[in-house]
Amino acid sequence: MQTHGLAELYRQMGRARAFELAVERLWRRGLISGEMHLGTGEEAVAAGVVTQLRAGDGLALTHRCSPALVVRGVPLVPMLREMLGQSDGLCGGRAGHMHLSSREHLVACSGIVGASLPRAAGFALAAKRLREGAVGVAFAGDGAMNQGMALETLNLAVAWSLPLLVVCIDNGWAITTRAGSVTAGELGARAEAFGWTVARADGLEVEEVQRAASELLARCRKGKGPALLHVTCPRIDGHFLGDPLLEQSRHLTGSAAKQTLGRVMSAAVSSGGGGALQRAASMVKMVGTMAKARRETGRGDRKDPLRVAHQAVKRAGGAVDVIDAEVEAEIASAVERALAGIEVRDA
Amino acid sequence: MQTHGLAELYRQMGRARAFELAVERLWRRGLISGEMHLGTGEEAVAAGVVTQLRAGDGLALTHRCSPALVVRGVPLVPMLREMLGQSDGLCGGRAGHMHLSSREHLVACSGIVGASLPRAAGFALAAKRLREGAVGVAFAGDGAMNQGMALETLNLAVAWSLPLLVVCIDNGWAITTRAGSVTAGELGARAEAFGWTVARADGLEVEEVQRAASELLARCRKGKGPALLHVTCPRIDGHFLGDPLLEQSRHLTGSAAKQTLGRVMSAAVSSGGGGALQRAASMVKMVGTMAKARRETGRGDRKDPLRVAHQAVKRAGGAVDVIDAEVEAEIASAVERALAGIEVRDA
Amino acid sequence: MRELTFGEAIDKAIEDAMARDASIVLCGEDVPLLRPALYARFGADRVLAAPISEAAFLGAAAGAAMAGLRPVVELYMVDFVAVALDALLNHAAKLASFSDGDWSCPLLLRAPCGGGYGDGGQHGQTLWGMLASIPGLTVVVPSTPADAYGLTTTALAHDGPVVLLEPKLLSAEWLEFLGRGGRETMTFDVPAEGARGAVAQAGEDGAAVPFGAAAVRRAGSDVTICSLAVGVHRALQAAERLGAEGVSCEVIDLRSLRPLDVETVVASLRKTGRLVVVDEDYREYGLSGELAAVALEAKLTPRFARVCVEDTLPYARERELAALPNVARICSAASALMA
Amino acid sequence: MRELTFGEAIDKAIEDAMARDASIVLCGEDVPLLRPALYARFGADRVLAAPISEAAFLGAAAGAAMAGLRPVVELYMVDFVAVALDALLNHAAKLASFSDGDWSCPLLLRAPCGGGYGDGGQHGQTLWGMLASIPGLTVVVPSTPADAYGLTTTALAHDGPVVLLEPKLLSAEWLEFLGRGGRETMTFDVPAEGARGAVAQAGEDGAAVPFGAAAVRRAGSDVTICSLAVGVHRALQAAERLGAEGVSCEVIDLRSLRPLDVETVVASLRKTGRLVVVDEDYREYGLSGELAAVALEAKLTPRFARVCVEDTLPYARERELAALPNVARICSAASALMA
Ligand SMILES: Cc1ncc(C[n+]2csc(CCOP(=O)(O)OP(=O)(O)O)c2C)c(N)n1
Ligand SMILES: Cc1ncc(C[n+]2csc(CCOP(=O)(O)OP(=O)(O)O)c2C)c(N)n1
Ligand SMILES: [Mg+2]
Ligand SMILES: [Mg+2]
Repeated sequence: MQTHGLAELYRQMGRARAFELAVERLWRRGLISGEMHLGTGEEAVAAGVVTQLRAGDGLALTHRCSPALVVRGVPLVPMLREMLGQSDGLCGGRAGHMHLSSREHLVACSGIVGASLPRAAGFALAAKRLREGAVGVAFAGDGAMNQGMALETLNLAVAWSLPLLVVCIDNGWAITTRAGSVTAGELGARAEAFGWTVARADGLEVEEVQRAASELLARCRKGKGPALLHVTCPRIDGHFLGDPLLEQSRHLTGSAAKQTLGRVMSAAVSSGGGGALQRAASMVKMVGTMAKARRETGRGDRKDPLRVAHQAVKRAGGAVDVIDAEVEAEIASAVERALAGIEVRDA
Repeated sequence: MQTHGLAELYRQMGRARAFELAVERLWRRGLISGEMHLGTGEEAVAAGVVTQLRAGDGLALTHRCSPALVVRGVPLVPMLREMLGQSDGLCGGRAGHMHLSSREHLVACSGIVGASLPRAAGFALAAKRLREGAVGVAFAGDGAMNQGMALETLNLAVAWSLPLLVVCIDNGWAITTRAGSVTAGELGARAEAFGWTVARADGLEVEEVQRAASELLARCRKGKGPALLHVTCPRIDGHFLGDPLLEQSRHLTGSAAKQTLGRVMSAAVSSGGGGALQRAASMVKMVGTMAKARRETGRGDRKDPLRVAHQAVKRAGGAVDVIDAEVEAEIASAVERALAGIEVRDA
Repeated sequence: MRELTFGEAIDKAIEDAMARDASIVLCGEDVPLLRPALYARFGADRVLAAPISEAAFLGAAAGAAMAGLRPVVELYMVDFVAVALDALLNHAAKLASFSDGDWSCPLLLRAPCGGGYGDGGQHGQTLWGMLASIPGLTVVVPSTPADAYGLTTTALAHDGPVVLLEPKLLSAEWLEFLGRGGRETMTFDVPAEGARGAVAQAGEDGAAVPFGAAAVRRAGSDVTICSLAVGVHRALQAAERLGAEGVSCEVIDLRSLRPLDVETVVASLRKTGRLVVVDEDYREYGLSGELAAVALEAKLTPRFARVCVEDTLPYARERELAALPNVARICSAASALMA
Repeated sequence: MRELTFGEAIDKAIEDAMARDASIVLCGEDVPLLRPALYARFGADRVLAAPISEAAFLGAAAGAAMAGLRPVVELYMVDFVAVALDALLNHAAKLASFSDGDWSCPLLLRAPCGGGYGDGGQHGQTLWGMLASIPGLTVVVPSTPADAYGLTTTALAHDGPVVLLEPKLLSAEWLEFLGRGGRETMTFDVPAEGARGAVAQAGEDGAAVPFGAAAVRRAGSDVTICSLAVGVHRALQAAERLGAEGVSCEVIDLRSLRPLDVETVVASLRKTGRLVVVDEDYREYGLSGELAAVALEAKLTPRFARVCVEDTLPYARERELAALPNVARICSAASALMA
């Protein structure tokens, strides 16, 4: 598999980001319903891994799926029309953004945390029998690695020697829970204990991710069994759009934060319940979580992978501005086409 | 916790064995229905671990549960009457041998493989809040360690810092499947990757098991988090009574084995299907599994833990014969009382 | 009496019970920040953040319930019970039977359920029929804050495992969290009486609602509409509309699926001879069938129609709303029975 | 035509299909020695031994079915589906809907079910009502070797997920394995026609049995008895006995729960006006209710009774046999309807 040049990786990252921002706008306008988990912050993972896939490889995604779909080349207009609930959407308007799938691309998302692992194991099993050299790839969050079927798959994939790559996207969070607080051991070490080949990469560095993915995929394709790529990255837009944790931690003096705080304080001083120390510990932990959320990398921050890639391309003399403009035009045009014929209620 | 002298451990092992043999006789007479998973071969594990438990400790068992129940002091007559389906049995005749439980002893069995781990984690959680210094203990087979809820518990118990001891009884088998053939990595290493304290013991050496259990339990009681005791032992009577694998591998020329072989051979030569090599590989594997079953430790063999303990007690000058006689009398009397009033159909 | 939202009512019932009974602990994903008041008041020993390991923590809760605690377990959505069903089906629900009544498993499972906010087919199920088919389990679904408080209170004093489902459309907190996300641009068809209302204080009359007791929400003589959760409010609206057309509907809020209040249903059917089941669960092998059986077993032969969810819920808003039991479908079903 | 046991019929249907269709693979715990003929013929690439990780291997099978294989998954017993339900409920069954019909999941889940051999309440369930409540899933339960072969054959050519349950009491192999264990001292009440019978050869007439087609096993005019699996044979015995008392019973073997053959049931009820449902599954929220609803929806008002399992199955043999639908219970239910 050829590796892709930095400029191309940056373009894919830009496409993924621009797509998410477009989705956000549509969501805010009320044109997309339900939970919306943006993949902002994961662009280097999506670009670094998905550019290394071939036709015939299967890809199992999660609730946070669009960056990988965009990079995989799933057509943008049908994807957007699906999210807009149109019957000519990618899935006829029946699936929505959490259950997007494209048979043609052998890619499917699921809103069930952990389900991407067994699903991709199945893709890998089919690849082994039907498409030699092809693989199954699962994207999974750090939180997902505690789900029974995910852990079982760590065993199954070795028992069946499956060409399976699991990409654990470790953003440090599962909704409002810090990964570390409910996750024992180190995720890579877990997989190693089952006999997996494990590589770790920094999700700010798309070339590093690509390199690692490319090496692991080559192993998988050669029939050397399953591999885990553990990548850390920021969660730029909270768990989902409108995430109250993010909102409140950013606006500690806003009315929502004050209301929550009021409720908490009044409960904390109610008679009956834990001792003073326990109550104080709770408060400290809650405030700590909010502080962590507040300090999380934001869009365009120094640790935004898109910015990191942007600067790297620039340093290398790449035509960043041209790429940006092309990407912007592509997404804008996709959105425009996707909205065609839709009565925009907020216009 | 005081450790128990070898003679007492041997007595408990003898009770467990004698109980199983009594159960077998009742089962063969058709007085007990369903699957009957004897714990013969596990006596050193049961005695070594369960003698170290205190009142208030909770014990979650599996389908292969009687040795631990006998050592735990669950009264034998109600237990037998339960297996005999009597309404004055331990559970009113509603549970049977796979679902035995005694609230008083805080012990319960389950026929769902892997379920003992979360259950014991719950016992541990309750102990932590209600009975400081008490623990939850799960017995689990090697096969059970691949079940999702069991693997999840490896994580949960660390996250919640539970006083949980899991005793993995590794008899090398899950029904007809060799543990190694579908189990990735080493079970202790798995648990270590989650941060567990792990000890290993030889299930032929009851004192070694007891020592290890005692140390791990002490850690758990002190609030140092969960621990795994990995013990190997033989599976003396196959998966369950009447196990066809055992029967056929012991009577390779018997009619059942011949019939199976006939079916297999005729399938193996049918046109359509795998290549000659694959077919040969299947045959080799099947025969290998049967050979392994045939070579498994039998009752009274050199590697029967009861015999090992018997000889150790003898070497130490213990009154083996007295113990044996007492045990036999105890079980015989229990069986007699359990059968009282039951119309014995085969008499 | 005080005015509470649906979600507040459940929270409050749990909080009141936790204050009374130190054996109650709460666990689930994110509970420290989902239930911050409980976390602040009772601390991390009694409000336990769980990893995304539903099978383990539900199973552990069942074990803890055997050993003296009264765990409340939160699932993020009832849809996810599919990864943890064993703990309910084969363990919690069977313990009393397996121990011949000697041992019980006082476990409360709380989970949001239902659709109507466009979250797609893996996140809008109710599955209450599936759960109610399990002997040994109690399954209740309130439709008002008062019942939410009352049924939760009863559950927390009950000796066996209880599943209490929280319709997201009635629960302002969940709807905001999962559906609105701070947007002014989204509208939901939220039944106001279900979302907010008067709730008795602990100890007051009505503070506990018994299991197995349906509530007649509207008396009528032509058609009995049986429902629960959001469906009750849709049925009441439909009954209003049908009333204007001269069709008198009795609306029964079942509240509790297992045990089921057969008497109330039968008494109503005796009067009306017509039954419309409004059920946000799947149509086949569920509540609507059970009520048909209840009628026939009582030797009643009502005219019968069911307004249920017939397939995987579609994502597109309009199609989801059409797939859910709605006023128009209820009205036409009831009218057809009058023809 | 040849004589096969029930279990052999399923095995043979799978073997015949595997020989025809290289995309069929089989996986499950112990399958190499449980299905030695398949293992010997098709090798370890197509007959995969699985760890005790039902959620993962059922989920993987669903994934493999999306990617071009046709997996057959064996569960040791349907009771254990509770640890793996998500793969069916939220994935296999929803794929066609989520993809607007573009993608299907041709997966066959085979699992033994039912009691009658004294194995206790975690090992004697049928759970077919629960499974049949899931839109997108096909659920079939044969009662004869011919249907076992025929339904398996249809399942292996079907484009969606199918659950095929194998009543242990009819399956000599399972009964020997789990119940008898080589003992002469155990007796089981095995319906002979269910356990062994003539089976069409592949390609012959009747070699495939369509989904959604019930079979009228006995014609009658007074009472319709609907059942499936072991219950069909109990019903036939009861019908014989009732016939001697002058009550003419029509016995319908549903064979397929989802899709359900409403026409055949309704046609019979039109004739008899009486319905007894004989269901080895739990009584509430299941098949018996569904059939009541089917009757009422067809504007029929039969006299109705259900003979089902009412609680966790007890272990003690006699009590288990009393808890299962048996001839005496069927007779008295049917007689009561005649009164
Ligand atoms: C089985 C299951 N349990 C719980 C949820 C609710 N849920 C949705 S996303 C999420 C957090 C997932 O965390 P992680 O896997 O780290 O992914 P991230 O959101 O951080 O990308 C949870 C708990 C779910 N969808 N499925
Ligand atoms: C969830 C579940 N899956 C499958 C089974 C069937 N089964 C019963 S015992 C057993 C093997 C268990 O092996 P192991 O855990 O090693 O225990 P052992 O029998 O060797 O003591 C299996 C697969 C079950 N009871 N529960
Ligand atoms: Mg995460
Ligand atoms: Mg074993």
